Amino acid sequence: MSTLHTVNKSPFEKNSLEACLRLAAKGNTVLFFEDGVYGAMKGTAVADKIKSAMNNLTFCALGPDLKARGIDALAGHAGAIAAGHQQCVQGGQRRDA
Amino acid sequence: MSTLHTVNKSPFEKNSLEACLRLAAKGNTVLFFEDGVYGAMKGTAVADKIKSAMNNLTFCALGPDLKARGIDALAGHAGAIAAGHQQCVQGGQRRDA
Amino acid sequence: MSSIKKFLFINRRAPYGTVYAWESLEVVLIGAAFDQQVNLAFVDDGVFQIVKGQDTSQLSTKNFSPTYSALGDYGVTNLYVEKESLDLRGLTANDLLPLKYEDENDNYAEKDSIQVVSAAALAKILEEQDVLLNF
Amino acid sequence: MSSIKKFLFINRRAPYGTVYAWESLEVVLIGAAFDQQVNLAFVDDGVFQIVKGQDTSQLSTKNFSPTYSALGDYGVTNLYVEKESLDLRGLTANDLLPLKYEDENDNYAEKDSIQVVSAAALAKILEEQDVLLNF
Amino acid sequence: MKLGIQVSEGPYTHQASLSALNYVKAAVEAGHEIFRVFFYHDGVNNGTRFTTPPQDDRNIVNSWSKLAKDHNIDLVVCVAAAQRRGIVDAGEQKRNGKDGNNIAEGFRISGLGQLIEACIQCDRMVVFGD
Amino acid sequence: MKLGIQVSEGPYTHQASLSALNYVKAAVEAGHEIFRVFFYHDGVNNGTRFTTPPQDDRNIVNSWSKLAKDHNIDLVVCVAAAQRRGIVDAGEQKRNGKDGNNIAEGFRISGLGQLIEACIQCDRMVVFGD
Repeated sequence: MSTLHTVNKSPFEKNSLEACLRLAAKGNTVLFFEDGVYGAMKGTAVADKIKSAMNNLTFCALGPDLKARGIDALAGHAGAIAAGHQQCVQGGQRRDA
Repeated sequence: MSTLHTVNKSPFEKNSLEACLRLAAKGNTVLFFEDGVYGAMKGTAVADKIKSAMNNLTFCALGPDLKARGIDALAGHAGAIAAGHQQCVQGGQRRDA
Repeated sequence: MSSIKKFLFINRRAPYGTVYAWESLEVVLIGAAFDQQVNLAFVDDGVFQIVKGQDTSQLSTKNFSPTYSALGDYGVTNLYVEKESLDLRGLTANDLLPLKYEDENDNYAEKDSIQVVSAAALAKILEEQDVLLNF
Repeated sequence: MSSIKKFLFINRRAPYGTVYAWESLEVVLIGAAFDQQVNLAFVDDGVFQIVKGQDTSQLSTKNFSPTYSALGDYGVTNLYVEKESLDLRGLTANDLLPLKYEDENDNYAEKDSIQVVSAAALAKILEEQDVLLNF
Repeated sequence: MKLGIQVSEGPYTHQASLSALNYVKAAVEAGHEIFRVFFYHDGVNNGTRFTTPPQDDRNIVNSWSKLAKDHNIDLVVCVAAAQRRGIVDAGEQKRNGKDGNNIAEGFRISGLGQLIEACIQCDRMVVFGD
Repeated sequence: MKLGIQVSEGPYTHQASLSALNYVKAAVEAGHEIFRVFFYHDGVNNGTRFTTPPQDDRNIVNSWSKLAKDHNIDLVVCVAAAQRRGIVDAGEQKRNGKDGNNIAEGFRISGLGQLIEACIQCDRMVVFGD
């Protein structure tokens, strides 16, 4: 079963996203949820970092968390798909970085 | 009364130190305490940032917090003076960034 | 000591991920009721608190962003937003709630509560305050 | 499913500022008692947990760093420390506690528990685990 | 699939407990088995019946109790973490000489072994926390 | 100097409450007046008498109670934050229909106005928190 990394902190506040990108192996998936969904926004200081990581990793973000923060329209560089709680369970969430 | 900024988070984990450096005015003092004392270590990725900020700001770190973490010997680029709780009170702590 | 103090509430956290933004707003409203001069700053992820279009209906949590629109009625009319924090997050003033107040001293003309200021300008504003509270 | 699982406890926080490091150690000790294969990783500020010379006598809080020395007796002998995290903090292996274990399979020879590994190597180790717990 | 859940933060300061609730609800709806929810660190604060959140806000403690009752889910509060933070059931009350207890319906207090057991028994362990 | 203190985190997860304790002790020794200590956010969790920390660890709740008694310091727990988190005194117990209370000796529950008043009255307000 492929590892699913979760990031629940804003990439502008904490180092969680950076650690995740460093420790995720090729083919892994990264799920943004809670304040982590700010990592899915376009045009930010971390957007390029994620774009280049997309060669190795798949990114998705939790839809209800994006909507709550009013950034569902601002989010979504290619590949960052909004997912519901239901999809999270099926996708197989396993917190590790 | 001159403003005293306090930083209680590690500069490697959170953005507290960066915000503090951005928002402190010339002549202000910055006190590192709790996990913030890691900002007082020599030879780290943030040490240069602090050295250049020393033109405008005074830095100090809480002695008991340095000792607890075993970094009292590793700390102290010029100007980062270890202070006790007593000195904190007299120096005038005022949390703002 | 003057009986009216200048308060600056510095909001640094994103909404919903933690409760700090909401519990800060509760203090702001009480502070305003005490007839103090209450000002707000939005720095770092705090700028996300006033992003428009928040919708918590799928999260079973309260959307408190409409409360910011009521601040003008409480006499809280200075909302400083740090430009550097907006820039880092790819945001502009257009992405923020259109927060207004009616100026009693100018025939109740509607004016913007939000002022986008540089870090250097905000540092000067900090120096002018009597009480700084971070949330 | 095999009855022995590979656990990796990933320690990411500095000691004392928060309780996570200490409460992680409590789980590690219990995990070892369950006869599982228990491994530890120290990443980000987690590397500060095993810096030598900790002295909390002026802080009225318990110095739990000696407990790491006991891990070998519990069969916890793989302590992976991420090199990138050490580098960023200006630390080397010499700044860390001299954590050892006695190798039952090698005539009880004393060996180092700490292995400094690159992020890329640690990413591979993560993939080999059954259970990952972050603290 | 058999799932184990760890909740590491209290009911209001962080979103973690709410995220865990939403996740568990979705997992149950999808037909997965929730082997156990283990409350550790500040997560133990989810297990007090003394909360009175505002009328217009969510009541997270009650949501956990209801979920446990409706789907027979095992909610375990870590005893060591609970002692440090003041979550008490009848047994702990007696053991530690307290004059009352505050455990909420559907929660029980037990040891860290319950977390390790969940990790061993479950196909997947999902942690919600800071 | 007249000092006001705010504590924003609980007694064990973050160092904040311990830092505040050490600061207040040093301030009292130096002859300053502590006008009030206000517990907000998770800080309200410092005010429960139900904690039983390990024998070899600090007992932060008792340290606050003792400090309050020895130096007549006003320890105020924010009512709104306390309701969300389950800190209850006799009055709150009655008002919210709870079957017990857990407030520790020397603490009282009151409104946010007590924080603003401290900001107005004190020469300096010092905040300890996350």
